[in-house]
Amino acid sequence: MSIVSWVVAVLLFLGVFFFAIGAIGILRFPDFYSRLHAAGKCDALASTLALVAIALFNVRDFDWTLFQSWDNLRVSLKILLIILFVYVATPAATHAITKAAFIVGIEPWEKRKRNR
Amino acid sequence: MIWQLDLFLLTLVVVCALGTITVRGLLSATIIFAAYSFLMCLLWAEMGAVDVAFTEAVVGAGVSTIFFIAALFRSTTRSRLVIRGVDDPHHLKDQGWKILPLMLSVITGVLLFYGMADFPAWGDPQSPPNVHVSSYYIENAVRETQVPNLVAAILGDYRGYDTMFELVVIYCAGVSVVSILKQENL
Amino acid sequence: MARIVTFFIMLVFWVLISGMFDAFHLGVGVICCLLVAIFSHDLLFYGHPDLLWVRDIFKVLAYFPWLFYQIVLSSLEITYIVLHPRMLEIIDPRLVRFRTRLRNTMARVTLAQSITLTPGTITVNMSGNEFTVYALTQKAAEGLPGEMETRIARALERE
Amino acid sequence: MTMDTVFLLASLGLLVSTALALIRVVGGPTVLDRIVGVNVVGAQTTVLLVLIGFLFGNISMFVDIAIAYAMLNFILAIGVTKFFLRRKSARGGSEET
Repeated sequence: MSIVSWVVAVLLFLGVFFFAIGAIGILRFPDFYSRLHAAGKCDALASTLALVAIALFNVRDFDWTLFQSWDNLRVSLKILLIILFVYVATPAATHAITKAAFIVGIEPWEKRKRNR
Repeated sequence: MIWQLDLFLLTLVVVCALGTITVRGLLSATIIFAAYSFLMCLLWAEMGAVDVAFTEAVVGAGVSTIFFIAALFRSTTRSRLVIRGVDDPHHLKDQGWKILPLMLSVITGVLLFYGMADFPAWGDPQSPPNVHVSSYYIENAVRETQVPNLVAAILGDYRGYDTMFELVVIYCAGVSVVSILKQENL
Repeated sequence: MARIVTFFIMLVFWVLISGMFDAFHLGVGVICCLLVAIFSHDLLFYGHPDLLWVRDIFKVLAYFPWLFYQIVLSSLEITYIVLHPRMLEIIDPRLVRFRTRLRNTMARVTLAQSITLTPGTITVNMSGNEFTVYALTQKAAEGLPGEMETRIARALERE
Repeated sequence: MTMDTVFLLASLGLLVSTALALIRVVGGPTVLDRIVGVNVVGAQTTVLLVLIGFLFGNISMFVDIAIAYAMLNFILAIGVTKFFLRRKSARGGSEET
């Protein structure tokens, strides 16, 4: 395997790892608000890593004389567009859900010592 | 088709479906149904039916979920109960087996399986659709319709009238749903 | 001016998405982009009728690498917390309120998004210049608004 | 080990985390928990679609679905929460909105 392949594989598995962390996080955290931490952040980073890996792999042997290569570059730019969208959308969605929970009145979990 | 992904996805879809029908609370069921649609779309994409996957993603996961939720919030005054995931207590009395519906669905299922015996085998190259219809479409669709996508060519050109009136029906349904949901103080 | 720039951005977007380069598809693209540019150029350059935003783009681009660094940090922190066997002893969630000195709407929204993306904090509410932030640990709560506000002020505020 | 194996392993790993997130979707105590779970499932599925596109060797087609998918994931969360907010304002909520 060439060096690009190694980089792609490492980035991809890092992305999968962070996705797994996010999933475990929303299972383990004690209350709703802290689950959002795991969901929002790990997902944004993991999507970035995995999609960058795929975009990189798509243009691995770029040759500017071939039309096919330019088409691959276009597809890679589309993948990067997904990343951009994820970065705008994920915090907004997280914020919207948090606000809804706040208004509905779900109580945040707190440490026992603070409940006097 | 990649059988490892196939098996795994099917398991997840079945889990989602069971969750949808067993969970208490309509809003929860709607949300789980959205997850079901997402996974179903993935399954179709994984089997190569990209068009169906696209439709499922847009209609199943997007529009229908929003409509379900809109209908729920317009039609109940016990939103707090719904939000907490608790349903109306009167519904709980009706739990338990219903003999008549059970027998009806079992009989229908048996009849359907009986009818399936007459089908040609899966992917049989000698079956009538594969011999006559498909090959005609595959050979002539691009030349006759100028549409690069075969499924879109069949739906939009060869079955144009069918699709058109189907769209009229869907449009009427959409208009009526919107007009019902627009009424305040329902 | 904003209309023309919107038109070209939309056209680049169209070519990127469609990938068809014959006359018909490009023509349809040009018509669509023209319509969008005429009717809704004010959505893309919200509150920037002039061309001053060209200068700002580079400042905003300079802000992104720092933001990505913060996101990596926050994910690592979450990873540590999630995988810690006695997780409940580490976390100490609390609500924090503070006032920002950013006046620009765009800058405030960017601050809210960035807070959500960075270590241990989520923006719950933003009304006027008052932010309500939910922090996962005490350390994260004390670090607000901190360096981020300064950097956003440098990138997006115009005095 | 070819790149196809790498992609297959990565998608299987992604599916495992999807299964973990589904536990929260099916068993979550409140509706909002389920929405968070669906969001996570959606983000994972977006990446998974692109990966499957590579396994099929026809990525340009699958990227389009992935874009639509990412947008739908966002619209779903916004749409669901919007009804919570509107419900509150319809009852004349006194809290800041």
